[in-house]
Amino acid sequence: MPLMNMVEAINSALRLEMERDPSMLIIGEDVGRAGGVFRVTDGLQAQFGNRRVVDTPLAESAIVGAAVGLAARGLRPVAEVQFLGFIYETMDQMASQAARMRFRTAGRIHLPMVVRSPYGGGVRTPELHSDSLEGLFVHTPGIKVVMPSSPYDAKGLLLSAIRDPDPVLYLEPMRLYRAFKEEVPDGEYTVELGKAKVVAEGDDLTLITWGAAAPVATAAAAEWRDKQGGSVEVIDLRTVAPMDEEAIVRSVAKTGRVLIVHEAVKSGGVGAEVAALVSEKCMLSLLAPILRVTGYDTPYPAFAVEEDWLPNKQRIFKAMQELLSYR
Amino acid sequence: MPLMNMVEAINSALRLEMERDPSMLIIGEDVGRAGGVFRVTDGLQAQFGNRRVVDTPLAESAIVGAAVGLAARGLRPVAEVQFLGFIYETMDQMASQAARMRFRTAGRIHLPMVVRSPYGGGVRTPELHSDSLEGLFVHTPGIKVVMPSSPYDAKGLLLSAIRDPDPVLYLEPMRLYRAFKEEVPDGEYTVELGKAKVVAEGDDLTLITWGAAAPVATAAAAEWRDKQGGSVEVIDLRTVAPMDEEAIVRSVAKTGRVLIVHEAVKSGGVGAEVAALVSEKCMLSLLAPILRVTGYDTPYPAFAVEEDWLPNKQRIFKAMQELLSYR
Amino acid sequence: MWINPEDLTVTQWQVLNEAGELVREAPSLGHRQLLEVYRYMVIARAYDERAMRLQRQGRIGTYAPFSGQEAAQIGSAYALERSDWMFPSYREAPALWVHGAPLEYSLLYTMGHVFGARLPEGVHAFPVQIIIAGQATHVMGSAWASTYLEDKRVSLCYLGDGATSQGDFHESLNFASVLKLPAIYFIQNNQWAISLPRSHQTGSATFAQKGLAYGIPGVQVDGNDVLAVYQVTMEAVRRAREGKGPSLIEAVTYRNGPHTTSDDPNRYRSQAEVESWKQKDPIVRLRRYLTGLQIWDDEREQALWQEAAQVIEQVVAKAEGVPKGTLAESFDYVYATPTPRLQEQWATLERGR
Amino acid sequence: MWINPEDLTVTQWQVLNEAGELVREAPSLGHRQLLEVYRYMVIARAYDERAMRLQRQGRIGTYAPFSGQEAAQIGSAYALERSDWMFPSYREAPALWVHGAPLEYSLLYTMGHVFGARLPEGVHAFPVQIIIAGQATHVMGSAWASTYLEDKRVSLCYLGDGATSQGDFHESLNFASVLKLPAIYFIQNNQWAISLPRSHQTGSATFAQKGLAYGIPGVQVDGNDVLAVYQVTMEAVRRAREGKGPSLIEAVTYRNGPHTTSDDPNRYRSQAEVESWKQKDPIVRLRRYLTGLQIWDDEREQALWQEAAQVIEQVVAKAEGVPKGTLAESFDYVYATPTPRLQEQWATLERGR
Ligand SMILES: Cc1ncc(C[n+]2csc(CCOP(=O)(O)OP(=O)(O)O)c2C)c(N)n1
Ligand SMILES: Cc1ncc(C[n+]2csc(CCOP(=O)(O)OP(=O)(O)O)c2C)c(N)n1
Ligand SMILES: [Mg+2]
Ligand SMILES: [Mg+2]
Repeated sequence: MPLMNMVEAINSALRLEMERDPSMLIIGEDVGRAGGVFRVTDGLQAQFGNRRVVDTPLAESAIVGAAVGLAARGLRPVAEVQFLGFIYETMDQMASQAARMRFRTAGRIHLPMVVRSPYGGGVRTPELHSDSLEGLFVHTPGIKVVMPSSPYDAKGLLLSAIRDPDPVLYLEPMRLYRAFKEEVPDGEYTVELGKAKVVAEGDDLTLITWGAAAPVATAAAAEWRDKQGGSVEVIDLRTVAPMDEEAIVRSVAKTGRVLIVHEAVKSGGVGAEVAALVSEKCMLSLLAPILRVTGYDTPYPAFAVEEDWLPNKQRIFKAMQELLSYR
Repeated sequence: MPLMNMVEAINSALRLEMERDPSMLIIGEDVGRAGGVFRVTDGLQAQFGNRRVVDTPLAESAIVGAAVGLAARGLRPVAEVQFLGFIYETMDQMASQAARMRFRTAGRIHLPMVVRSPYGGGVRTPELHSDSLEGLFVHTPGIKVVMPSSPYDAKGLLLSAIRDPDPVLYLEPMRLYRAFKEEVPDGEYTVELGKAKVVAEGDDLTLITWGAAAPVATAAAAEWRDKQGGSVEVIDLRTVAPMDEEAIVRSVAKTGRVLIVHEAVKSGGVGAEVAALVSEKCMLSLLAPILRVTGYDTPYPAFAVEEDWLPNKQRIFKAMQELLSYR
Repeated sequence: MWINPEDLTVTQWQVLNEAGELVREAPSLGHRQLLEVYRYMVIARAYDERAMRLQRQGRIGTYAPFSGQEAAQIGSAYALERSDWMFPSYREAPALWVHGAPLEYSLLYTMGHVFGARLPEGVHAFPVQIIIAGQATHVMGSAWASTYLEDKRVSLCYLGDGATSQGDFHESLNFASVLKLPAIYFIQNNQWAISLPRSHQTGSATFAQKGLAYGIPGVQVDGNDVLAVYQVTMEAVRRAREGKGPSLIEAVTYRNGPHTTSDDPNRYRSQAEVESWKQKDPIVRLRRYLTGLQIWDDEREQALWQEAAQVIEQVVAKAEGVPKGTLAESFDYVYATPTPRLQEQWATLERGR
Repeated sequence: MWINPEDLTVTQWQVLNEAGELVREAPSLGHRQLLEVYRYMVIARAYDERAMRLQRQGRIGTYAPFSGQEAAQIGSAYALERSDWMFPSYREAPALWVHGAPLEYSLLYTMGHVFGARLPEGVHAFPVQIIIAGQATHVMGSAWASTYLEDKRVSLCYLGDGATSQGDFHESLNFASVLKLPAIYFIQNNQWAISLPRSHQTGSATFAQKGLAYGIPGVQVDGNDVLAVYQVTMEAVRRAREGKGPSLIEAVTYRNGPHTTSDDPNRYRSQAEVESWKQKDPIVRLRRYLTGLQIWDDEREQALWQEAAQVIEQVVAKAEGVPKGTLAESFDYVYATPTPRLQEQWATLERGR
């Protein structure tokens, strides 16, 4: 099996599905000629032509609105929003339109569309290029939100997302685009939406994470095990809406201690929903407070200090310590 | 003291502050000549002229963007978004611009501006006129979110909001506009932002609520006490960002049981943040799971069935029952 | 050196004057078609009046009347094939009806039915759009789909004068022009956006000229002249089908009634203004023309209004006969397959929490 | 009956041709001013080149070069009073500098400093705007404030060709026209929005004509002709100060370099195109004019570039000398007073979680 980084894996998924499904098209700013600002769509316009890979004018609301119209007419648009910070521009089209069309029309119109967007910090970008905004959409019924953390998952989840009959927001952690390679099948395969992955099994503590934060959290857990010997179960949600509640509840029933690690700001983030879920469903198992290691409650800061803002090993260790020593 | 309903109380606050502060102006769709679709700004253009109460063209992003420019130049704009469902149109201006300007400029520019918006269900409106979207802004550092549930609070909180040096989203529950009157001073007074109100004291259970849901929850708690004799403490948050954590923690330490009641959809709502807070800070006091009675995880439904969707007494009773019988 | 907006002159296109006389050649509509159009207009008017009463009786919710705008809506909708796609706002019951959606569907919507925005299979239209100009990007996406599929269908959306101020209007016209899409932007300039008069909605002298910002042909038409409306829309349709790109039509018309049943227009406009527009009534005008053609008379007029009353009676009966749907049912339409959390909530709903 | 965009002709305004010869009367700038403008342009160019090197050395982050656009930026900024308000995008270091912000501030921004977007007190400008066209509504709000305060100040914003596609651009121009605000929308049409050429950005022949959609006077000017840019901006400023409302200026220019240091323009544009624009270089053009006026020669040219190198050296030293700030400090700028939760987080930050 070839080794791919995440950019290659996503590109492969897009290419395979474009080959398979003539109703799929890719639209967005700079996705064609330039192959995307991160080269994620590199080579696709050359292969499929500018009818199917379309560079649009600079207007995010129209990009998502166009996808609504295209999808309603039976096509499968995969739209790109260049950075997730710009998704605010599309909130009406995402939340009032895309998310509600099936509900509004009681099933008469549904929208098989994907909006892809790079997000997350740690790559020294200017303002509004590093924000994690999945929380807005977890509060938006009708949208699914997928956040892969590895090349293998990225490809399989994207193929599922494109084939899904409903709108999917597919978020790509920039920092992981080229961070590492892993074995990824050349051909097509899918990873089911809404299913978490147990990255590491353990008995003492459940660490719940996703997307950009997952490798950081997983590495911290591994190092902790090596150094301290405790056993931490790591769950990578992969899809934050819908959330794999069963996986969470099953693990917490076993460990009784919960640490949530995400990159978005803390207040009102998806971590809050995970904590709320656990505190509703796992009361009898809980042995310690539910802790969150997240971005702080400030806007994403200037990149000179971003590493201090992001969840890191040190902060995760402190929280694990606190949880495991809690009696 | 005169009796006022919420519309009168808000109108009174706007009028008093317009009289006091010549740098304040009111802008929005239909706020002038028509006095607002709910008559909240009735009579203000007649009193202050169309220089200070301005009917704008139909464009929410520009309304909020204008407020940013006006506030940066030392004025105090109070902008209206006609229904909260349309706030999605302003998300970029709210979240990327208004919320971040102080942070972006490290204090050089700050924005004393208010965005008012009616919200909430139960009044048989068309689609997108009934949504509760405070959750989006609790996840947006830099914005304060105020949600009064009574005429007295509405007036005092609005005066605080207008005088606050930072952007405030001020949400007005439509259903409560004319639901009841209470004594409200004619003159000015403020209710501090970020401070919850203990509506009823009690020892057995803490019911946390705000805005449109507060009267429903409060009435349910009162009826429960009368019928079942238990004692429920009801906390009306009044401001959901920043949240009065101290009031919550203090109460839960006493009762050990928590019920959260809000109108927004459940997943990822402000209730999740409250639950997360409690599960982090009150672990040792908790005697039962944390429950939420909220809107379901669907878009706000057609009004023929909205009463089934909204939190109601029956659902609140069931949850209280569950909590109080939990061992 | 400056492009001065004042140098631009735009003349309004008219075919029938207020007296119902031709001021230029009529579009090629046979008598049968003219009578069909008139029937649509009269029944629409009767529906609107009935709906206003239903609202006052509490049998429907907030209602947005369209009286005065029948020519604009019906003239334009009549220029479409049923296979074309229509994107209405919330005031287009007549247009949707002409396009194939039975009138009771519009009534269901105002009743707040769970299925109130589900148009029947085979009707190529989006449902009522509440967000002002939200449909403007959808019409563009749909037109894009037609280009992609090479299906020669046209996509037409209705917008109000107020809707032209929204960013989505702009973004969409720009896309449609760059991509040369078969989209038609039909603006009903009914002079008011709730309480905001057209003069405060934009600084441009016409809405038609906004096409110049995108390289899109625009036209201002007398929106109370159904023949003129039909004619310009047919041209836009032809251009779209021939692959020549989008068009912008401004139909100058008037909303006779309140913005919605919750609105009190006396707060912002004069009775004199309302009266002056009554002189331009689109139905009266077409009736005069038909009378002049000697294919219409008082007797037929009476009979038509009677028919209208019956039709509307049936529409109301049908709509009121539809079970309103349950919240539990609507759980099926959040996603193709309810999520586990929705399933759980559905169960608690059934159990009463 | 249709308003045909092809009937509109727009001619570009020029004062200096490529040879640096006057093609019409020059605006009233004395020699001292001409030399000052030239000095700004040369030092800006030197800054841009140096910044590109700093980026390659890893001393600053992503950088958006402006070489080629000096005339557009400096000519327009020079037409403002310091008390006027400026709203830049992310490519306007020269304009901000002319308006009073020391160059090192722009450098700090690209260094990702905590204080990188805090302009000094007394500089009437918004910071770098990352959201395309976000500043378009702010300039309108600021112009509105000037009308409200009757302070006769003008508010000018810079936008790219790509920015004109955004909804905020449209909404803002419409407001400014209706409210007759002293706002100037200055579009640098540098032919590209990252990889999208101007021909795919809009279907209109010029950006200047977009003013017709709002009833706003528009002009297309040779953006590499600093005299022409200054002249039209002065007219727009005058109009604004006289209470005559907003203006739209399209300056036709070119971005010589990549979009940013992360961009590879070879993927989307030809070297031939880049070369052809070098013939129109704004600095060369003004130098020729000054030489023709006999107020410039090779010796002065050399001395100026030497001065530029020194100035830039100091700018870099200053910027690199500023402590980068800490995350903890930035907690003070979320709200006027940190919330209890922020205070708590600040404490955990200090403790390392
Ligand atoms: C985004 C948005 N903003 C505001 C409203 C509230 N609203 C409903 S109709 C209306 C006026 C619309 O005017 P116009 O576009 O001229 O259409 P008309 O009602 O005249 O048909 C307003 C402001 C809305 N529905 N959506
Ligand atoms: C809302 C938004 N969408 C997309 C981007 C990404 N982006 C940054 S610059 C740019 C192109 C801008 O082109 P133009 O307006 O012509 O300005 P120029 O870069 O040529 O100065 C894009 C797409 C952004 N910053 N903001
Ligand atoms: Mg209107
Ligand atoms: Mg450009």
